[in-house]
Amino acid sequence: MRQERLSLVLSVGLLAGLAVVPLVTAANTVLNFLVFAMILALAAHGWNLLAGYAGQFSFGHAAFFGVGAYGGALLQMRAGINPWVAFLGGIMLAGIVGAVIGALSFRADLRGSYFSLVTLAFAEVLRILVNATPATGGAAGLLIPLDVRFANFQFASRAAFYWIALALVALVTLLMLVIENTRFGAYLTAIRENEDAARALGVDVFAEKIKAMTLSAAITGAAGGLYAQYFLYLDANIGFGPWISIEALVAPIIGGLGTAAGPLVGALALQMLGEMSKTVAGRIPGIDLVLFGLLLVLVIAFMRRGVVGQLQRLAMARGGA
Amino acid sequence: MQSEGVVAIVGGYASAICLATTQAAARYDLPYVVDVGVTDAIVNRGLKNTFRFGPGFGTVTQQAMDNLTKINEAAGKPAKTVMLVHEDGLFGAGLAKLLQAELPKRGFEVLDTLPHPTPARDMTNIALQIKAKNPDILIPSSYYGEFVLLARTMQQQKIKPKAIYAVLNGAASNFRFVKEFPEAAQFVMDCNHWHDPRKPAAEALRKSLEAQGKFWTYNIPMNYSAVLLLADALERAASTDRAKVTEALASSTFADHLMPYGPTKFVNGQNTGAAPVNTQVQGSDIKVIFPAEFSNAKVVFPVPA
Amino acid sequence: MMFSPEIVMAAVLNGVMTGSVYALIALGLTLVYGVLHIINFAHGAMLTAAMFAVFVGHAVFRIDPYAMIAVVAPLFFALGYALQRWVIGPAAHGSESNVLLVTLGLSIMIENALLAGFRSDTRSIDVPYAFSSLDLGFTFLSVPRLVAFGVSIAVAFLLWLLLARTDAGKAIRAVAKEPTGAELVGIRVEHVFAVTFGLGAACVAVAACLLMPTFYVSPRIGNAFVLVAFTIVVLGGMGSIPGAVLGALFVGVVESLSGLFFNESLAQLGVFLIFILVLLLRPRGLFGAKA
Amino acid sequence: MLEIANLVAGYSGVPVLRGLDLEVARGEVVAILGSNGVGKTTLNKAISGLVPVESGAIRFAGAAIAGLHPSDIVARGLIHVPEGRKIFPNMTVLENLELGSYRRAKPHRRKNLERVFATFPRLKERTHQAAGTLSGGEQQMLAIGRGLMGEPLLLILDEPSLGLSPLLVEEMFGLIAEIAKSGLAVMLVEQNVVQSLEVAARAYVLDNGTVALHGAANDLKNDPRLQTAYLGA
Repeated sequence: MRQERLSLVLSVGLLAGLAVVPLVTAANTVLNFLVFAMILALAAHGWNLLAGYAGQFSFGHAAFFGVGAYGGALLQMRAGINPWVAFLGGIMLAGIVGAVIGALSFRADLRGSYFSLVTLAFAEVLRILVNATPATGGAAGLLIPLDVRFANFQFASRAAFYWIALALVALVTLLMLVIENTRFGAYLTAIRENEDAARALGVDVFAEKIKAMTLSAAITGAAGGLYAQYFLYLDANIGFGPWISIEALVAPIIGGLGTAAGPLVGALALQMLGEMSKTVAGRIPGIDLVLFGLLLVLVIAFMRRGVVGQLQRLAMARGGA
Repeated sequence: MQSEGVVAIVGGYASAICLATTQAAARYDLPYVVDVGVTDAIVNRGLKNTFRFGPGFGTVTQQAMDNLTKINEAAGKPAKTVMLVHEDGLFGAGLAKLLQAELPKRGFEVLDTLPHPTPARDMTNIALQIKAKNPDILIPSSYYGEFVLLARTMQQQKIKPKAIYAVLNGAASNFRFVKEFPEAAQFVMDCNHWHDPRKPAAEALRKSLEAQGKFWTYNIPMNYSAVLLLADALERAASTDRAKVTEALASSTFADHLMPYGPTKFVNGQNTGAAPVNTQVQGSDIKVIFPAEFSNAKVVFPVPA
Repeated sequence: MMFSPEIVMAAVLNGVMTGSVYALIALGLTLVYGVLHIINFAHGAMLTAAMFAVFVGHAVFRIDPYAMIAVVAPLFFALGYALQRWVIGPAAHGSESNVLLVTLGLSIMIENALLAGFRSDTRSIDVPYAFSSLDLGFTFLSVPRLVAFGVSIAVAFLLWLLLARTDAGKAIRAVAKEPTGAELVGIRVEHVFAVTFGLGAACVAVAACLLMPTFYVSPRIGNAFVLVAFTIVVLGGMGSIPGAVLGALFVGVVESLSGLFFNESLAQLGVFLIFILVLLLRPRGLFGAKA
Repeated sequence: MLEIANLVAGYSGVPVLRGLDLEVARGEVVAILGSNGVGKTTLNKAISGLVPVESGAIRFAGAAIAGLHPSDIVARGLIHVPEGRKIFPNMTVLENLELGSYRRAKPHRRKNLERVFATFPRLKERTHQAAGTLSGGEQQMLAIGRGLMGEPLLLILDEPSLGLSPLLVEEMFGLIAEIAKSGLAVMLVEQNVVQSLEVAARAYVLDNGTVALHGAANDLKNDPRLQTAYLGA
């Protein structure tokens, strides 16, 4: 089975399965777990577009997550814009920030480790600035007032919020499957495999990378916006801290780098792994992350295309037999 | 937790966590007793489920300023100038802003305010600036690591203000600091949560803990008291119904706690009796020095050079 | 705001002292980059691990932190060697992005294992000489920091000597530019890679011994230093050893002075801004090291 | 000295050498000829351990060396001076030569240095110059000199005349002849047929990964099959 087919089947199956969960259980722990997994999957999709498809490994996707989260929250609280509109505004802001950071770094022809480092630094600069700026709530953070109304992007039932998050993940997965079959997707793959060769073939590498970065940032920004609306509290470490840069990167790698199903598979796997490690190791802080790190190393060493890649290999073996 | 039949929550510690968790609990009308968690926003949002046993930020700073003024007056007003050092997060930055506004009203001149990040790699520059400005009193609000670093660097650079007067400091009323760096810790004052040293139950708890080789911290009597408070409310409510427990908490007059507070009385979720006290490191102990009715030692001020 | 010249001089001196420890951390990073052409994201976690090793050595076995150099430097050399030879090298399959991810995974593992083992408390050690200082008239110069300066410069010099004068050092330089040529004179490239990585680890181990008498350790502290070290490495030119030393002293002084004239929080921001600007405008580094 | 039997080797499963037999005797100069892409460089890399051997045997000085690590092959005295020289451009001429005895003959370093400088006086003039700044001919001399520093029993020279001016090519072959006179076995891999056959005692002509033709150099010079084999016709 081709990777795209497998991704499509996997994604549809998973999303359908996930959609019925609230009908089966109303347990808040389950829904809470899944909402968080969806936010993570969304952030991971953003990172995967840039790194998995275009080969640009950002270590600072927190920048976009934070801009999406803070952008939406500030538009809503300071400018009085409707939260739904503000959410979209946050996504756009994240896209713009992505385009600017992309333009600066790609103009300077930063590749590989250099690109990773500069994105990390941008995220840290934003974190320090937001922490020090009174307009963003400074160190005290932002508390979005509790006001449960549909028009306010706040719901009495967790299931409603969960379905919205799930729908967004479905939408982005679809977008990725579409991109894989467009010229844009082909250009990104060409850039990932060999940037200079792609340029020699007439691909406008700079423009395509900026496009990928903008879209990637917007998607991760959407994850930030969702986070803000769900938890109603933000501070600089939540929005711009290294934790989200890392989770957005570990999830697709475990799920399957450069595949449309990878981010969702990886986000669910990571979340489950985190819960399991807590159950097994008790409440020792850090144990779950030790496992994440180990898994990251193992996946890179032994299964380069993560869970999806492994499934594909199995499917091919069976097809060949 | 909602689905697991929880009736009430006691917790807190980090203000940012409190802000988020109390709001989450409010969705389910889950009674929430905050033990330590000083941000005033915790009880200022009109959440009916949230009760804070300990004093809030406003109360603590107010008391801290009052006490400082009184201590200074009692010593014949040797101190006129102050410098503030604070970590640049929620707690330090907020505190510094308040103190900057309050201190001039009480006749102190604020010479400078120096923020620093957590973790900070170096405190020498801050020490140098303190040395340059030579304030009478230094008010640090930092977490443990940075304050210890600052106190050690000051000792190193032989900088001796008339007092180091901390407010809600992570280290100044921490026995680990006193034990590991007795010289740097000597005579450091703190306005913070502390147990009532005259209550036998509190001292007994402290002894039993120290017998296990653990350091005594103010969180322990706070948390212990908050649990007692909730137990009392549960008894009086005689029910696990959340609304009844909430009501019992709201009308609580609980007095058998370990803190220097008097009977509990919640107004808008804040225990109005709650107040901080002043402590000072003297020898290898942390003594309560102010207010007089709770104190077990006399204040040493100005610090002998 | 004006300060007396004494205070400014003291701040410059302090910057040089701090910078020298940065230099040691940056040396390890730049050496690994120069030879293996990879960025070791686990550098900060290795520093933290070394600091905890020094802490445990003092708390449990009452070993002086300076004496611990003799223990942790070889230990971390061996650890670094093993990591590169049997973990990073094989797992990376020769791709740069894989190396980044593997070392990131390692840093997550190390940091959180330390968090699980030691919790998030900050810990420090008290040694009798922690507060001894020299009276220079305008300031008191802390003896432990002077020791740190001396040892850092000595280590940098020894490293330079090793690379310039010994066969092992020449083999490292040979592998850095021409691995195939190196194999054909009988140099084991994967061994040299691992030795280089081990040297980088030994450098942070020494830095840990120098920091502990006056500093504290907590599970995430290493990153606070390594982000500065990245800046220094970029500033001095990736792979350049003199660049790393000069860059470190420069950053130390700039940071110290901006801490004095602005504030410590903004000084942190300044470090990152320098980093971004150098990357965007002069990725080869300010000191013109050859690519 | 070197015996190769039925050697199959290549890159990631695609064999370039398909069953090759070859022999170099002690003190003998053997030329390996053939046009581009017939497998000459792969042969050298297989012998020196840079390319894995799939099947067949390589024996050197009486022992099987197929599958050994390149550094162990160097240690046995089989030294390969590669195509493109692969000198260390960031290091001085002296340091390059010193590394030639990294694995072998380290105690004789000083003596061998003098010998190399005697053979290549131009290197001596440039002792402390960075190798990357040398001319192409000088870099080739340095590469050979570096090889000699390890006191090889067999020296493989891969395209030593590549990219040199005709005058320098002449000089280079003169030097190789001189080195060969010292009794060292040399395997000279070249595209330059005429000059190589002047220096070598025997020669092998490769085509498509196997030996197409071999024999004494003097016989091959006049063999019409050489022309056809070499042109791949």
